[in-house]
Amino acid sequence: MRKTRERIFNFIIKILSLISLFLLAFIIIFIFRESLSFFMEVPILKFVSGRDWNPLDSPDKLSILPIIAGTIYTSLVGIIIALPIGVGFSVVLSSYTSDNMRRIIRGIVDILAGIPSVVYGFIGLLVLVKFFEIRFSFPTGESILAGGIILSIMMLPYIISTCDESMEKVYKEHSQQSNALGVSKSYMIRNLILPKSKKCILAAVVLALGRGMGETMAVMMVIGNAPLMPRLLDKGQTIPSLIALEMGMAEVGSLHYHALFASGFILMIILIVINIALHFVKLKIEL
Amino acid sequence: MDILKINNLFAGYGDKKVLKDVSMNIKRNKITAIIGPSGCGKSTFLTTLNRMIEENGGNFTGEILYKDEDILSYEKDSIRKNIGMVFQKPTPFPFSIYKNLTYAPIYYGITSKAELDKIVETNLKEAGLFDEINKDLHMLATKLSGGQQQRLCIARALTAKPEVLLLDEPCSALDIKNIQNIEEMLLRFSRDYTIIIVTHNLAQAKRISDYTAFILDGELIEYEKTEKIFTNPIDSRTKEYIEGIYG
Amino acid sequence: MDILKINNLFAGYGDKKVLKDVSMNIKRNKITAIIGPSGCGKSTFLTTLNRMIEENGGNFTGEILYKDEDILSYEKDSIRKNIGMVFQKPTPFPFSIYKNLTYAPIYYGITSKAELDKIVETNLKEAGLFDEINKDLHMLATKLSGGQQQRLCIARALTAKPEVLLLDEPCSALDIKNIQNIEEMLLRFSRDYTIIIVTHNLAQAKRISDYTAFILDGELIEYEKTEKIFTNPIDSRTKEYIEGIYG
Amino acid sequence: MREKIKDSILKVWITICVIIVFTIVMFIFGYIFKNGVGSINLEFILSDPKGIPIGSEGGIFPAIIGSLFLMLIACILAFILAISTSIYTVFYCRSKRMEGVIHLIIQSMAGIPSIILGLFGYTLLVLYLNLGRSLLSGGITLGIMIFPYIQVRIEKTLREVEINIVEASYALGVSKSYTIYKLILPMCRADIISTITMAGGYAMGAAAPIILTAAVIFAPIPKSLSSPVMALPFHLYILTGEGISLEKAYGTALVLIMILLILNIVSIILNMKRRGDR
Amino acid sequence: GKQEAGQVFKSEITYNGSSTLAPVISALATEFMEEYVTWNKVDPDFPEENISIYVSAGGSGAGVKAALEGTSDFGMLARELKDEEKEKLGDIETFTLGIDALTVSINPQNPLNEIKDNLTLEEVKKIFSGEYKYWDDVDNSLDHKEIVVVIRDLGGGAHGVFQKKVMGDTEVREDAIQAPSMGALVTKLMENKDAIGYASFGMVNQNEGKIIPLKVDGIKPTVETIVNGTYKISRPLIVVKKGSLSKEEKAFMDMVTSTKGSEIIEKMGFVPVK
Ligand SMILES: Nc1ncnc2c1ncn2[C@@H]1O[C@H](COP(=O)(O)OP(=O)(O)OP(=O)(O)O)[C@@H](O)[C@H]1O
Ligand SMILES: Nc1ncnc2c1ncn2[C@@H]1O[C@H](COP(=O)(O)OP(=O)(O)OP(=O)(O)O)[C@@H](O)[C@H]1O
Ligand SMILES: [Mg+2]
Ligand SMILES: [Mg+2]
Ligand SMILES: O=P([O-])([O-])[O-]
Repeated sequence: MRKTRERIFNFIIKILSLISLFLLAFIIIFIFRESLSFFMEVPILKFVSGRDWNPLDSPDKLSILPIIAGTIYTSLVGIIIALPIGVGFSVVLSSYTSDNMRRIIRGIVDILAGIPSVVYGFIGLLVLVKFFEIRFSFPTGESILAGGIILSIMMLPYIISTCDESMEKVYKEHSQQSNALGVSKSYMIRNLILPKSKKCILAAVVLALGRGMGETMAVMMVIGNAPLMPRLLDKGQTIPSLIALEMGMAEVGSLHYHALFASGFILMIILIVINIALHFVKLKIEL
Repeated sequence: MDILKINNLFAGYGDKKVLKDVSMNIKRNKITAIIGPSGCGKSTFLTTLNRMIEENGGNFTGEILYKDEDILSYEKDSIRKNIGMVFQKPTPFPFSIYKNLTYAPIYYGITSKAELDKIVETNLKEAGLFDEINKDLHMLATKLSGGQQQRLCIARALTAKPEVLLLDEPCSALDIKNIQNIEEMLLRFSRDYTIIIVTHNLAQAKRISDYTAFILDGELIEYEKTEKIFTNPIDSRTKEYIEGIYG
Repeated sequence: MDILKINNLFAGYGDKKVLKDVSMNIKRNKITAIIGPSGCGKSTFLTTLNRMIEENGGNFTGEILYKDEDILSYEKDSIRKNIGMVFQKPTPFPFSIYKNLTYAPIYYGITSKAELDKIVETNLKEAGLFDEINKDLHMLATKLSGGQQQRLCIARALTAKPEVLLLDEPCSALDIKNIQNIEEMLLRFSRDYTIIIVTHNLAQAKRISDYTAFILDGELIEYEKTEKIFTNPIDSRTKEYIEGIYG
Repeated sequence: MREKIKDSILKVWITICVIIVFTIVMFIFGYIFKNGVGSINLEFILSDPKGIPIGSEGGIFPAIIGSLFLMLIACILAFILAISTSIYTVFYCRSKRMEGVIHLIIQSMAGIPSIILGLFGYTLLVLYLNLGRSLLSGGITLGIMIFPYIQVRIEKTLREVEINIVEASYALGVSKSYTIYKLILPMCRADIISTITMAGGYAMGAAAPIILTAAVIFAPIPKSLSSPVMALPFHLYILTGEGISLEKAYGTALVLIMILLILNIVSIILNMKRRGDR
Repeated sequence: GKQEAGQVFKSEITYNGSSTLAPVISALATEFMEEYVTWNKVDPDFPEENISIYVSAGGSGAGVKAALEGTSDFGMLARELKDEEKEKLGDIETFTLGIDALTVSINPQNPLNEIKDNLTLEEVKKIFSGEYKYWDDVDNSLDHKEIVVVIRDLGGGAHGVFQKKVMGDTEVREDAIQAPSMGALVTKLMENKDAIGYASFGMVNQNEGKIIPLKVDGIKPTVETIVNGTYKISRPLIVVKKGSLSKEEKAFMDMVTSTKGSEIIEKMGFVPVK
């Protein structure tokens, strides 16, 4: 009786895990399948190295180098802004606050993750973009920078929640020892907590980068969506915003439609490559 | 000469009183053992001496004089520099051995590579570790064996150049060999340092200490030359404890 | 009568050999103490007896007979049911006291409320806890004091109705009062159970055990009536250990 | 001396970080509050959208209910899958490499644009499985979206369970499944709940995955799993996208944030209670 | 029910497609459901079941997709059906409900507003193609400030119309801002003094005074000029059905195409087709 129950439990766990993994593999296959017919017509190399995107024109004009660059650029700007802020904030949370305080602050920061991207986009458009236009008299405030800033805000809760728990652990484990040596708290943060948190900071980067590169609506509303080679203060375009922008209108089954899937596929490949790369960096750090 | 003078010390955590009216003087360059049943306040006593108790949410009243000055009149950092501490569980920082040992010196302003190298070498030698791990200075300290880790932690405490060294059950997780190593080291140290060691191992206290203090339920029951305490204790409770009536 | 017979037991973790050729028989309804310096393999020995060693990544060769049958011929679950274990650090589950004590019985198929209540009551009484916490059965077990937690863990081990009870330094984190409580309890138990206790406290071994085994570096040096071992050990190492030469 | 300067730089840096984060949080909450509070009243919360174009008057009640239902389905689905996968990787999976592959797949998933998940949901659920544009299809799609997020965090929680306690359970002679089900999961309950609330918030705020799979401009409170639903983020999307009513859009956003706030408070309280218990 | 043989009665009708048209149909549907509640009140032949009409908005392309794949009963488009699409759909019924014009609009604070209310088609083309980069290229008296061109997504219906009717073979300047929705485009025009873009006629009417539509070649976009075709930059609002309508679908579409439908379409700012 107990044995059977045990067996059933094991079976269910395994089946459900298998289902989730299959589901995920399925999505990857789905995207690949939808992109395949495009890649038959436009070679993948040309697709990722060409600079023109005009879906109304010939297949020659379907290539996304500037958009790939824009995606990476925007996410990088987001990370570069969000990482120091998020890490700094996590340090404070882990080393300077009481347990209850930390929990409350973390809860509030987590709400940032639940605000719909449309709302971020709108605030970005009405506040940030406007601010650039008035303050710096840009002709238009829509820019990679604006996209990066909005993204950085959206990344913050992910970075903070990934880092501060691990930092808290390091703090609890070593603070006594460090104090007993008579060194200051900030010395400990600089020489112990931060170096020891490299790995979790890296994990935060992975998570935030995934989030940032996949973000659609918010970026779409503040980046200008012009498929130019990206420059910080100029308009740009990202793959998810391209897809969201044009998918609704693209004629089903057309080359354009499949091209959009193809760009989604490329995005996924980029993410997987980044993930694998960071995975190895992580292994290195462990040593 | 008395390096530490403790007068009417009361200590506790929040409402909980742990130490009750402890007064004793610690002799310079001697080994003082603190014994007593679990929970009697031995660790609390140690952490009070270098004000680590404040970090654990505790507090104390009464007077503690370090070199005849109130420890409250020193900066927290500097009292901890002078009164080093080693904990029961060895917890090296997750860096290389070298970095573990330069952690404090760099903070105290030493920057020259040669000087740092020298500090690492001297202290490893002091802790009797130098020959064992000389070649692997850049190995991760957490990979050392338990006993080596404990000795490394002691060496690390020495890098801050303390005058007093507090040890909280430094041998409880170790095996015979390591215990012997550490005991030898402590005996060697007593030339240069004042040592206060908490131990639940009476045999150990007997072997290495010059003075022994017996604490029971937060009260200092007896504080005497070790020989005397183990052969001819005054208080009957001390006698009972030593004879193994309590744990 | 011998409830456990151990023949040529070797045990270790991966490449690391810990126990070397240990052979001994455990007497039914007696208290057997295992003593020896830290790291000598006491815990490893206990965990081998109920095959918990496999959970820790260890393995063993040799023969262990429980009631004259090889423990490998029992199911893992059932050998652990028969040979219960209590660890050094009290590990109550973070549930109510009641739930801690019904955890195993429910697994073994007891569902009636009345029966469960009965089990809780009996075992709490056995562990001498019933009067203390009778009213608070639905209080969180983690809120109990250290000694109460340890006694609860013992009561919990009893709920699986073991015949043998392994205790790994059950008193090392406790104070005098609790140690006394637990010792009394163990003495009471020896009517119904076979007890094997690991302790670093020689006085404790002397006080409560019928037989004592001294392990050094994974080897069983001496195994004798407790009286005999403490008054007239055969092996010189045993003598040295008991006289406090080693830690 | 140099160390003192470095210490000061660090202090300045972390102070700035705290100021920035608090400013951002206050600003975003404040901005939405300021712009949205005007349109919030009981009628807005409790009545159907009205007016021409629809949504320019009236309330958002069906959207609130719709969103809550979508979140519920998404959370249940994602939870079941995530908990199984986590249990598998933590307690059953013996090969490190297999674990690596699982992690890689799951992390790659986390970055797929939500609109593509929407299309996937549409193709698989609406088209092939013929579930229709419905609460169920949308909930499943959102569930797939939050799955990686929940999985990563639950796995982390499970790995942090004290090994001593688990061993104590094995020592009682009970099986692994009983230990997981009766001991480990209850111990992690609060953490799991707080993870789910957070992920639920994320699901509730996502518009793209439900545009093709569930959301409609107007629908009464759903009667069954196969009814299409209104949803807050989609409502927001239509209100802003077609410029129907910005005021109502901010109101909608504010309601959404308040719901998230309530969910988070509940989860924080659960968490605190548990720690208090220890 | 006295349904025709082989046809099962469905109390549910679903729409998907253009987000421009979706609020219109949705408004009509709400009205219809409120008026009749159950089908038997629409027609005594119908069973007594609650009327459910669901409108969703995934864009014109999604409308065609949904109609084609049968996941929706009707598709909504804010553009002409393309030939390939017609081919794929096969047998269809289409209803043109109204026309949406694209007005070339600017911010009321744009100085251009004070000197002229008209641009020639050629000027519009030059502005959008980037040949005129600064406002003083359009008229010397204006400031030397960059023109901010706002368009909809290149692959979309609105842009398709603009491309065909205004730009011809000339490409729109590469760095034009592509707004993700008409709402965003209009918001941009309202927020940026130097912006110019093709706002939907419906949106202009909803935001009177906040954005200013210009005449093109002297023709002001009004209901008349749009209906009679003199104002050229316009697109149809279409509903398509694959195959033929069931009775209940017809009942609703009758209402959509009735005067009442036209009124609502007009109220939304679009131009109804009578
Ligand atoms: N941080 C703390 N907060 C509250 N109470 C504490 C804290 N640390 C210790 N205590 C309590 O103070 C009392 C004395 O503890 P202390 O650690 O000093 O005992 P000890 O003599 O070192 O015991 P052991 O031999 O077990 O280490 C105990 O009752 C303990 O529960
Ligand atoms: N899980 C494990 N994996 C590898 N080695 C282990 C493991 N557990 C114990 N050991 C090693 O086995 C040896 C014996 O350990 P054991 O825990 O049995 O000692 P012990 O006699 O119980 O010591 P103590 O009195 O300190 O508890 C030690 O050298 C220890 O490092
Ligand atoms: Mg202590
Ligand atoms: Mg042990
Ligand atoms: O959604 P559209 O109206 O732009 O097709």
